[in-house]
Amino acid sequence: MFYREAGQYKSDYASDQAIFPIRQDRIGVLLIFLFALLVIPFIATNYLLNSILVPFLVFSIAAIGLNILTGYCGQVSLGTGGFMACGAFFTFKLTTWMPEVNILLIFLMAGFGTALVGIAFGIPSLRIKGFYLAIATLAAQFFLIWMFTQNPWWTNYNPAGVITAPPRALFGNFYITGIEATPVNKYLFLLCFTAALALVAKNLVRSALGRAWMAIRDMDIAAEIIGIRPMAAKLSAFAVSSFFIGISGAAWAFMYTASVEALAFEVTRSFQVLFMIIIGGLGSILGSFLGAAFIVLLPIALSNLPAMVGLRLPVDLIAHLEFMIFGALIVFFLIVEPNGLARLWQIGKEKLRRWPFPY
Amino acid sequence: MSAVATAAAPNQNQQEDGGVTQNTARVFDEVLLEVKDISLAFGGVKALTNISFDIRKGEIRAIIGPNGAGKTSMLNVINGFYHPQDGTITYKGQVRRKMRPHNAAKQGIARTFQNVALFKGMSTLDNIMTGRLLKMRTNMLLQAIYWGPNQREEIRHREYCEQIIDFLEIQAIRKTPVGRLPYGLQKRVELARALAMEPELLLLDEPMAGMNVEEKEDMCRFVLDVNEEFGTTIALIEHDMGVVMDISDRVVVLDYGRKLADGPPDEVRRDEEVIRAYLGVGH
Amino acid sequence: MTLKRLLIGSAAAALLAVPVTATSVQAQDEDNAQYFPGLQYRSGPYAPSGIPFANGYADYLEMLNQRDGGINGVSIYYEECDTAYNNDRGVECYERLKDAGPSEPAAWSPLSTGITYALIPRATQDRVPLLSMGYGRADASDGRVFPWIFTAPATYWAGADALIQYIQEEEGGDLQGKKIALVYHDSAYGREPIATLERLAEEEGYELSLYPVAPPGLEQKATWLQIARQLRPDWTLMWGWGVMNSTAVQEAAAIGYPMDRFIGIWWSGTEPDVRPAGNAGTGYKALNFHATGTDFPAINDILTLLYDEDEGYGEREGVGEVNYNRGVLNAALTTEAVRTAQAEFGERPLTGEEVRWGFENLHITDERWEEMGLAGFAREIQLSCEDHEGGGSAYVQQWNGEAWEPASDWIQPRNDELRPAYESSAAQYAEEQGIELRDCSEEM
Amino acid sequence: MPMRILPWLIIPPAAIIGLGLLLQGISAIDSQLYFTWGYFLEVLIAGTLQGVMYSLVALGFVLIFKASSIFNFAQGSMVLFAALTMVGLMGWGLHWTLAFLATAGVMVLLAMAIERAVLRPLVNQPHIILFMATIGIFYFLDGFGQTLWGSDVKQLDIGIPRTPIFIFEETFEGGILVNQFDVIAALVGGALVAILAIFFQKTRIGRALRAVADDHQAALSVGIPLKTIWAIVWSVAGIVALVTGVMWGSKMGVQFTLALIALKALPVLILGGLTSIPGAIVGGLIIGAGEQIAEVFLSTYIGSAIQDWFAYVLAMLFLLIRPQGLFGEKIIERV
Repeated sequence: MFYREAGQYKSDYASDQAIFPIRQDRIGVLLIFLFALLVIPFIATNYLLNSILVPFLVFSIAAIGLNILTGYCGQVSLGTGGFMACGAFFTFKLTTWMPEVNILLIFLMAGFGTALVGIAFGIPSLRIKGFYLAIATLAAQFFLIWMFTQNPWWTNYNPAGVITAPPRALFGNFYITGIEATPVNKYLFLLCFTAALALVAKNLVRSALGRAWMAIRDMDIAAEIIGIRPMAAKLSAFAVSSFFIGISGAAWAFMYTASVEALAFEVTRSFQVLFMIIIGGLGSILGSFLGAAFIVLLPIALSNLPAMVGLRLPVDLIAHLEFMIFGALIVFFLIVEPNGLARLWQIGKEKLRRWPFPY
Repeated sequence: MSAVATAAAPNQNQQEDGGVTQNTARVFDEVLLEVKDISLAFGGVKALTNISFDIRKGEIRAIIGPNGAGKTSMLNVINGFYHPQDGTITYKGQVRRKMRPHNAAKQGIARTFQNVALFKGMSTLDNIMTGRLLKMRTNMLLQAIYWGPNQREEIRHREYCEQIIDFLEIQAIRKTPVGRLPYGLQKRVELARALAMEPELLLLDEPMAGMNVEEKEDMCRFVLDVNEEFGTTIALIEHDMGVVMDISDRVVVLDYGRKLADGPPDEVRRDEEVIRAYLGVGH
Repeated sequence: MTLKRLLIGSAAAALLAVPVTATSVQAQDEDNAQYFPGLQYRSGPYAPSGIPFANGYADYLEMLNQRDGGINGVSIYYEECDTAYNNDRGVECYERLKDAGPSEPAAWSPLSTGITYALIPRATQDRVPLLSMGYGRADASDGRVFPWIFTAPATYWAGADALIQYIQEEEGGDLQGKKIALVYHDSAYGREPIATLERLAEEEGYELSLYPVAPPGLEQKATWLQIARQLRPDWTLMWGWGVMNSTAVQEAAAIGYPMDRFIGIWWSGTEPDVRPAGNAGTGYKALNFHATGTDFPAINDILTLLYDEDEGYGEREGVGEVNYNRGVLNAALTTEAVRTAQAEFGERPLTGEEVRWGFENLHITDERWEEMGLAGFAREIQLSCEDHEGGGSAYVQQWNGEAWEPASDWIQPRNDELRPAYESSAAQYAEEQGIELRDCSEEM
Repeated sequence: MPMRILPWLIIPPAAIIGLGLLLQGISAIDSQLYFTWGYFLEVLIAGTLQGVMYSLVALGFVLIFKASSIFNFAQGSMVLFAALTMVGLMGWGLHWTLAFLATAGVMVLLAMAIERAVLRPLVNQPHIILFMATIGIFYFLDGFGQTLWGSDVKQLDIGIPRTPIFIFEETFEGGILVNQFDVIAALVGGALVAILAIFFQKTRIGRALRAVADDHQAALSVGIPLKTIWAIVWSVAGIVALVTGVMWGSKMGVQFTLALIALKALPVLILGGLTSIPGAIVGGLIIGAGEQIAEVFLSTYIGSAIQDWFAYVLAMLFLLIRPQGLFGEKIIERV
């Protein structure tokens, strides 16, 4: 009833090209953001903040990054874990080298560093396509992890090869990493940071660059014939994608687990992020969020659910069942809606628009 | 040149008669593109053998021939997708070295495809906007910020695309994903995308294939209008002889990768060899 | 067993809302219960090692509940979470279990060096002790920098030292010019001993060669070709875990490396490590810091109270195996710390801070071990504010094809050398993290 | 498939000798590098035999990809599942041959179930979706196998000897060590390939499978039912998985990590081409030998534990030269 766009006329192209052209959407998103910003910090438990919301936000950044590469530019990558590791270790090196530089700046610098690595490993994409490329990106994955494992320089010669986040404040006493960082601080910082990054991603994909990526994805030959240089388009997608993924890796290491060894970014991490974008929806920023939420929440829900309904199962059985249900759900979702949760959401909105008069 | 300067062009003579007009006595002197002794082979199979012809500025040039004659290969050579083993291409007075298709696009060659090559995951408008990519100048950072120079540029180009949309009468499908459009409309969107590039030379690969009579008439009208109003040189491949004879200024006939004839439609129509190879023998 | 699992599995898979088996040791009286969270892994690539440990840990607690009604009448509430030996799941489990019990957690034991690293700042902030028993950061033995972390009864550095001492003795005292290879799990865990071994190499004059194995450790062919056919070392040490151990033993056997010159750390000396190799594994050695077998009254209590009633966590045959007994030891150390703290603070559920006091004042003498029904199970342990390791001695055991049997006496590591190493490493950590050293003279 | 024999007789030995000479040269300059021809051959043989094991896994991928263009990520967990089931059945007292046959039956049932529950509803979806679905199957089977059979290490002993033997003792000092188990595994792998080759060339179903591989539409139009074909090809892949599982499982015990060997097969696949059975074999041998040689001889210079990525980088470099893999079909782009 209330979800109507009737009467909202766009009188200029600027409003027609807005991210949320429908007023109700704009209001809704704003409300959600304000709720997340102003209400959640006061009502959420530390468990919710630390173990659900923080990883959700971190993964959202990674999923947006991979979605740019895979969903928008059509280049399937299984190297996400390796690029996350780049972000984490670059951040560690930079912030221990220059402790006085603001951590936000360090994150961004690490992101740019990862972008360069992404470009280097994106070069094969100029010749290799499809599954072959997907497998070739595994080379990046394994090589990067090996590099961070084998060279003690990356961990400042920590005997165990583990980096631990030193305490860093965003400003004044507002610590966001290290022991003094409270879950609320981490959450608030990540929330704003993620929102800003998502906005950047959305802006890119609705501008010239995004159209070039999508053109390459949909038909690379035709794209080249209308003047898109495949090299520039693909490598820029690798760069932007790696930038996001690098930042998410840094946030993972510094704000979620707070201490990390390279193994935390092994190939299962890559698959995890890939699931997120496929389940969430390829080529959709919203889908990246939905997918991240789904993948973060599902295992937690699955392992908490039996206890909630009073069922006491052995933990190993829960772990195995979790695998089974996870696998079955993936298949189920693919059968029901191959275009992901974002598409389901869209269909839901269409229905809502017509409700209660479906014709 | 900024896009704004040319932005006003397409709309001016909209009121002119939209019917198919006969172009017989037009004369064109300036050579825009000249192919000379082009030979192309895949492995052992010869696709083109010693083809030479030219395309003059402002004309509508048709390339005809039976299936497998090498027409599409010829277009692929012109816009750099295939690299001929032999021969030269002179474009705007310059002999061209090996080049990639995007260079061709940069120099003002646009084309459409036999099997529609639209970006299926994008809307009509976005597809047409991709045609403007070469004209867009803001860098990645400004695009990331969006508001400001980038938005202004987006709107400027949007305006240009909207004019093409009006010109081709596809306003209603602006926001529709092209994958959902019927074939005839897809062809039209593809033409729109090519026009958005403001090409000097427009290569059309069977623009009317698979269309009904009405759609064909529309398409003919668009082709002629483009030629007249924008002064765009057009090279087109078409099977429908009626259309070819009606709208083209000169015709080149290929068969089995060789050139059979070249000249105004009337002349070609009377050519013995052409009749034998193509027109005469019913198929 | 498989049939039972099959039934459980299919029943649960059908999601029948019927309680299947109890997963947690249920306290009879939740108000007067001490909470023991269990970060275990019964799934994932390291489950074969994690399951027996988890069983031993849980069985011991359950046995105390049944036999004594808990610790001094304060019953034990035990809740498990499966980490799959995965760091971020470990963190999630920690956060989830943290507030899930009737009291503050007594102590954490994640059985993973990686998870330990991740939990050190958390446990420190939450003020709950973390007992990384024979794993984790060796320098956490310095209680001034790591007030909440305990490494009793031994660290990897102590283990490395003990191994070198053992080799020295076998070689007749002189290691000059000897070649020693280290095969290690290429992770935080496997890299821990390298610094110590390198330091000792300088002192003792042996030549150390390093062979990292990428986790999980299935690929060791090249490693063993290099060791057995190229380097031909006098001794080979191993820091392996899970499937890496059994693969190493098999590859070593397949290439004809002499088994009695191949020694693993305590995590590489369990039954599943040698059994798959069959007879080829006979003669393989490993370090250990506790006894094996069921020949202890306390473990007999577990058998009679739990397994005779079919209430045990695992299978009867598993009781007394290395990893099982290690789980028992971990549980015993934690419960003893709680007991010690109860003597100070009263017989009630304690806070983490109180349990830490218990740990720092823990003193298990041989007599106390006997009272616990674990005479000779482990050595005397005494912890203090500075010293969170409290001993560090270990012995070498050897696989005879059927069971592990002791092959040496207890070896006391050279603490006068280890202690400064702990302290300097801990000091570096303190500096990085901006931690102020705790003044132990001010504590009781 | 036109394959000229002569290059195959010349190139591999030449490459091996060339590589050996190169390493010998390096070791002459740099004494850090340990090199003897005996040792080199030993590593090479060990690597090649290991490579056969990779080929076995890769073979399962190729079979399914060839017939249905599905990149079956679940092959690894099918290996694990098959091995777990077989060990489980042996635990009930069955002789290993009986257990093998029974497990083969289980794998056929599994294939039918997958075709029914996953593939059929997803027919005509893009490849990436089907690929994702197989990852779903991967997780499901992983959990399912372990729910049924538990996750502790199980021994799988079918009586293959493991003692090392030494050959050419008079030619090389100390002889060349060869592991009997690996030799037998290689023979089993070879036999399996031969059986598959006969199956594909000589039987009616085999020919139908090849027809489908060449052209789905054409195969359908001459009345080859796609559903049946899929079920059959998944069954065959399941049986290949079983053989793989038996060989890997008896080598290092049956447990969870077995599923991860799929990752070892991927570089083999890109090297050999996704659609070529000989490619899987040759690719496996090259990757197996290449990574062992790299690990043993290169680790002096760039560090140890390089096996994991070396295979991928080797395959990727190769791919840059030949984007369709060693035996893959050349892709001609058209518009």
